[in-house]
Amino acid sequence: MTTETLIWLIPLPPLVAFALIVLFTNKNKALSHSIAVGAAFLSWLGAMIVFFRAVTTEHFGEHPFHSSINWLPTGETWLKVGVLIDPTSAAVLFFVAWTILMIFLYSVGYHNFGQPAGDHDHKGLPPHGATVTDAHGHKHTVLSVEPMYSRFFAFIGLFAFGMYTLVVSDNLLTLFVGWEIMGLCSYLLIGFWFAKPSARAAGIKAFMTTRIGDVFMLLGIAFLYSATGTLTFREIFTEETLHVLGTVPSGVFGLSAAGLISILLFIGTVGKSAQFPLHVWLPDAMEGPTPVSAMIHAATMVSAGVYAVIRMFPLLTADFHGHELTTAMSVVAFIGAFTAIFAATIAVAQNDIKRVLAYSTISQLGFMIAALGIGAYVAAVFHLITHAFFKALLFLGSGSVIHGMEHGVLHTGNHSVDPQDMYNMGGLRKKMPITFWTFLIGGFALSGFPILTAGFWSKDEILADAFGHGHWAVFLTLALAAFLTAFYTMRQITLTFLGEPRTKEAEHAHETPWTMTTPLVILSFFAITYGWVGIPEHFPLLGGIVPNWFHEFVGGTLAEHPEALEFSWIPLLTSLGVALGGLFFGWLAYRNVTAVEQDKLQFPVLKNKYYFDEAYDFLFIKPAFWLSEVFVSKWMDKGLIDGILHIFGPITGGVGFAIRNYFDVPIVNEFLGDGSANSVYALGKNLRPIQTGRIQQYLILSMVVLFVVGGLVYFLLLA
Amino acid sequence: MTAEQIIFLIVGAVTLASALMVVTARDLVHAALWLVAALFGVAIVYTLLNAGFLAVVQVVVYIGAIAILFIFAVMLTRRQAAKDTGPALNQNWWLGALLAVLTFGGLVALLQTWSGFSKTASAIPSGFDAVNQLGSALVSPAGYVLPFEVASVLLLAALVGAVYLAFNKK
Amino acid sequence: MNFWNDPLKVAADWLTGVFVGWGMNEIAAHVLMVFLGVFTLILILMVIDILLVWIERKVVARFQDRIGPNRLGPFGLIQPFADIIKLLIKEDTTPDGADKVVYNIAPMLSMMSVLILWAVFPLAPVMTGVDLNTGMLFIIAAGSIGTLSIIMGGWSSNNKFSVIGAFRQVAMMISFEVPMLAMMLIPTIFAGSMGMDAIVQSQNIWYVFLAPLAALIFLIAIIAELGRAPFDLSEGESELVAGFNTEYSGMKFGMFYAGELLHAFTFGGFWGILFFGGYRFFGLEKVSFIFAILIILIKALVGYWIIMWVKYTMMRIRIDQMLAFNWKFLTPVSFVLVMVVALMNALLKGAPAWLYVTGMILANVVVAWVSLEIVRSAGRKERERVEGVKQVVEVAHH
Amino acid sequence: MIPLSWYLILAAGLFSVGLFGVLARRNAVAILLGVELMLNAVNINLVAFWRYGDISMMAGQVFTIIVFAVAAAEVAVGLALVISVYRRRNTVVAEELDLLKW
Repeated sequence: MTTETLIWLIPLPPLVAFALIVLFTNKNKALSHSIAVGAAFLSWLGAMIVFFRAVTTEHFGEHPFHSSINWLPTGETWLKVGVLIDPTSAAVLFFVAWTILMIFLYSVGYHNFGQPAGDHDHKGLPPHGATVTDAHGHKHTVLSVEPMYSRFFAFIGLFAFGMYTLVVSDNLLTLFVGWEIMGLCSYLLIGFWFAKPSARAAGIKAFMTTRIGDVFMLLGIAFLYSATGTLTFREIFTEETLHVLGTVPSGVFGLSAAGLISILLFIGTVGKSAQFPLHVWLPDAMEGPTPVSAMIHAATMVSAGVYAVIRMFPLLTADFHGHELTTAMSVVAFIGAFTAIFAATIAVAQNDIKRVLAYSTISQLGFMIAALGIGAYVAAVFHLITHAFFKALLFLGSGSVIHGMEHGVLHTGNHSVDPQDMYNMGGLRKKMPITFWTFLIGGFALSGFPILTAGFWSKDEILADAFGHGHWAVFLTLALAAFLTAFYTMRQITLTFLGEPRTKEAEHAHETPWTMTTPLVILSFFAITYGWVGIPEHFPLLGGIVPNWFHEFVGGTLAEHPEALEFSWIPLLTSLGVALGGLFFGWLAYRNVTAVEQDKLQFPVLKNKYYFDEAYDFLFIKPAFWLSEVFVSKWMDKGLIDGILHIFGPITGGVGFAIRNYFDVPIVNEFLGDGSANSVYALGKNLRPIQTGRIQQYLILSMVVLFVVGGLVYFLLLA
Repeated sequence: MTAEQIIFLIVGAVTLASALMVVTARDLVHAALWLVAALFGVAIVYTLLNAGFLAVVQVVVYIGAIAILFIFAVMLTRRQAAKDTGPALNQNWWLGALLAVLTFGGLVALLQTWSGFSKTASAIPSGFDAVNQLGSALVSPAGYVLPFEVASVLLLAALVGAVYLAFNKK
Repeated sequence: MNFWNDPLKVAADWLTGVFVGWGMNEIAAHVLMVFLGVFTLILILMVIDILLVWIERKVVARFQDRIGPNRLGPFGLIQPFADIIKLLIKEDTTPDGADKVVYNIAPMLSMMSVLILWAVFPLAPVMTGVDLNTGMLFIIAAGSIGTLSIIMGGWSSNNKFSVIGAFRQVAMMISFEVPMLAMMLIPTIFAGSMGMDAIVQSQNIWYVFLAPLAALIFLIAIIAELGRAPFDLSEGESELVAGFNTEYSGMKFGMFYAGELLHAFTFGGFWGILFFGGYRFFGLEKVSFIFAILIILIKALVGYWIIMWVKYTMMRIRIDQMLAFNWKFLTPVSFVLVMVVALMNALLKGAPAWLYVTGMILANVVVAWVSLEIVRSAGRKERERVEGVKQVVEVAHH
Repeated sequence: MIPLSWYLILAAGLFSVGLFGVLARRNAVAILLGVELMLNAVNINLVAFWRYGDISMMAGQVFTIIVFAVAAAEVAVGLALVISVYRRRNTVVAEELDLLKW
């Protein structure tokens, strides 16, 4: 099978799995998850094959795998759809495939496959646990299987389809399609436990917020199409097109067309990747099951946002020569950097283990966006991938932790204890060793622990880029953000795993099944090693031991190959300092904190995320309600329109009366109606005897008529 | 007068005669049996027309299935199992007869005026396999596969309908 | 002297020459020849038929641990002739209210429907009455004439038992014609022709090795066509005195009887032709047509023996069971089998022989196994249901 | 050699006889018998035209086959109707089945 065909096929298995599960195997849990995981595996296989074929191709950047077909006739031109795997998308495909497969596998365990059905579980609520009686007649409360198990796999299947479509698509249109499919799926999955009001709200919130972004993105796409007449990347990113786009003024804020388009598209990304100011949905998205969090926040959706910007990078950097940033780029850079620092500060004060990760995700995405904003293409991609790995790892790890805690909760039966609150944990390293070590690796990677972890290399590269091109503001902000990252990561690890159990539940937590731990291990492997493919040449000691393969490979995507940065100590020291310092202080500050009260950083402003939700509620939602309920409904509808309509009533009545008396009754009824009826009646009365009800007589009659008419026709007309 | 013509005349006479018996015989079972005879005649006519396959199919379908079906139906719809009562024809049978004669006359008269009325058959080219041709014509997309399929669907529908109709609802 | 490779033609030409020599015109001579041929064939068949009576009685006797006819002549060989004489001199009764004409035609038709089969019966490489290219359908057509004869006989003899017997028989024959025809399609698929001779010639591998299931189903179908046990409910002595031929006596009955025997023999022969290579036996048929004829006759006898074996081993089944078995099991299976075989044939066209054979056999086995599984599971369900009912009843009792 | 006209006339005769049966018989089954005769007449025509026209165009035979199918269907349904009518009205005489009159 040619590589192109293979690429076409990659997204399909999850879709098929979705259809199969929804249509047929909904009843059968085992079959459903086998289908889903199998499909994920198939896609993974295809992705791997494609990836390695890509890696082994010479000058892959110049001629990537590309195939496209005509799809929609638009006048005399065609709207093409197709698949394109260039180095970047190949790299992205790699991690997407891995994370998705891992998450699918993990979900099996997370939803307690093989456990008994819950006593009072019902659809739309998380399982409450089941009571089983063992051989000795003791009653135990154990985790119970998810009631909507199959449905979950169907959804993530669709989700995976969306992501693969987005990655392999060679044009903005199919990219957008995948994008929207994921939007839908995130809605479905965040609101997966739809009987929980909070989950419902979160789902709607996520959907709406991202939708805002998507509208702008669609505008951008439309603008791009009207400007260039195509949506295929490789046709847009030709020298002259870019040049034209870059120079033509759009007439908005003195932006160039390219600038405007890329900003519009970027707003879509802001929504999808939860950048400031549209970041609010992501923390609430934690209402969904943890694999979903991993799915949305690591592997797919948020990455999709960044991936879109990466795809549009040439457009973003149109007429960008070396130093001073274009308006678009500076906007992007600013948003990214600001989000990074801002989310990091919030993360410091969160106690929900998953929310911390959520905010850290936001801030890490900020890193990538900022990197793109300053034109550090390779660094951004690099961080995107490493982050995907270790963030997926962290989420799955946290899920594992929560799972363990739930086990404890069920054991003690004290349901008031929130199994996600870090202050209810502590000392879990003994209970759940695998989870602990993998989580530790993930955490260190996140906080950029030097040399070993992947996070260090990617983050360091971003910082180095920011420094090397002299974007001081960005550099400093990111450095501070990195420090905070390390800090809250260590805080999280300390609170969760180190020290002594703070609750009985924590004491009774224990390790999760292999389906959940295996992905952790595999992902942690990548969380460490994936950094080593991107070590800069000029790095002291290590530089050049392994060639900077990643830079070569991904850099090949761009038209002009980005030159490797010359090495400088300052960013290196900075990243070392912030990482180690953050980790150290985090440990120092929280090593013997035993209750929320002793946490010094619980500033209300941080705990309440700078009151963003409240602000949005006041600014947008309340007015919207007022508009719909009071203004439109009460004043316009009931008052104005109904008022007018009520005038018509009497008039119509009068007209109707007149018509009835002077036209209907005398003319229509008596003359037309009764008259015709009477005549028809008389006619029928006289014709009645002919209808004897005897089929043969009818036949004879018709034959006679036939002969008469036929004879007449024959003799009069023909002869 | 070739042998072929003699055979044809005999067969045609027999066919028509038994057809007449079909429509006149008082006892319906006899009528059905006469129908069998008539259909045999038609089958032989097919063979005279070098359509052996059709002849055999004629025997299989009509005599093997349809005639038997008729006999069944006759036996199942007898007032008393003995014989059919009442006249075989209805009271305006003469009209029917008149119409039939008219039809025959009309048809022949019309055919007379047609140029190709009394043309003779061209010899069959050697190596011409009618069955083969027929088969490929029936199932080739260029041929008649669609009508063929439709006919099969029709058969199925008829099957279901017949079962439903004759099903004795308690 | 090519008498040894095409005897019939030689003989025919010679005789025609003689006739023409007597001043008979060409066509007439030819027609006469044809009549003579048919006449001789029928004569031979009749003799065989008489022997079949003896064989049948002997074999039954062995099955039932008796000796069978052993008084007249060596091994009672004269017995059948005695039977015939008896039949001939018996009073030839015709019941009141019987429909004379039909009543008398029926036995002839029944005999004819068997004899006509031998028109397409390939005796040896060049000895076939007429090698129709629609031989298969011809068999079915002849069978339908047999059906006709039976219903005529049953109806005309004005006797409830006869009518019921005829109804049963006809219902059964019509039903079992379906799988029979389907199974005939399978050799047709293999040979690519409906002609008997072509089918025999194309059997370098006996088709029973390609489609054992088809052979089996065909055997069942022909037994039903013959209305022999276990499908002899049309003349179930215990229910209907003798089924459709209750009222017949004398030679008319003899005709039905002989017709049935010959029918069984003939169908045994066709079984051999369709699935066991007809007159072919390791090239022996090429040596001389005599061997060919012997081979096919032996195969026919073996088939006939198997049919008898079944008849005297099985008990009779009820009509509803019979119909259900046909319509709910045999017909679907045979249709599926036809599709599968056609598919495999298309797939394996041009594959090496061993692959072809194994593929075909596998297909057959799979079809057989799956259908049996389905039936078995259905049976299990039914049993469980019945058990359940039983238990309920018991509970009710206690 | 038989001219086409013979077949056509035979077909016409058969058709007329069938028509007579349809028009004149009292018993519904007998009417169906008449219909069968008419169908056969049509078939004769079809085959005859095939034989006497361009022999390599199988339309005639194909239509004949399809007529067979239609005839079988027609008989099956028709007889089923007759039987169910017989069940309800205990008669199959066409003249007595005149519920549909004024």
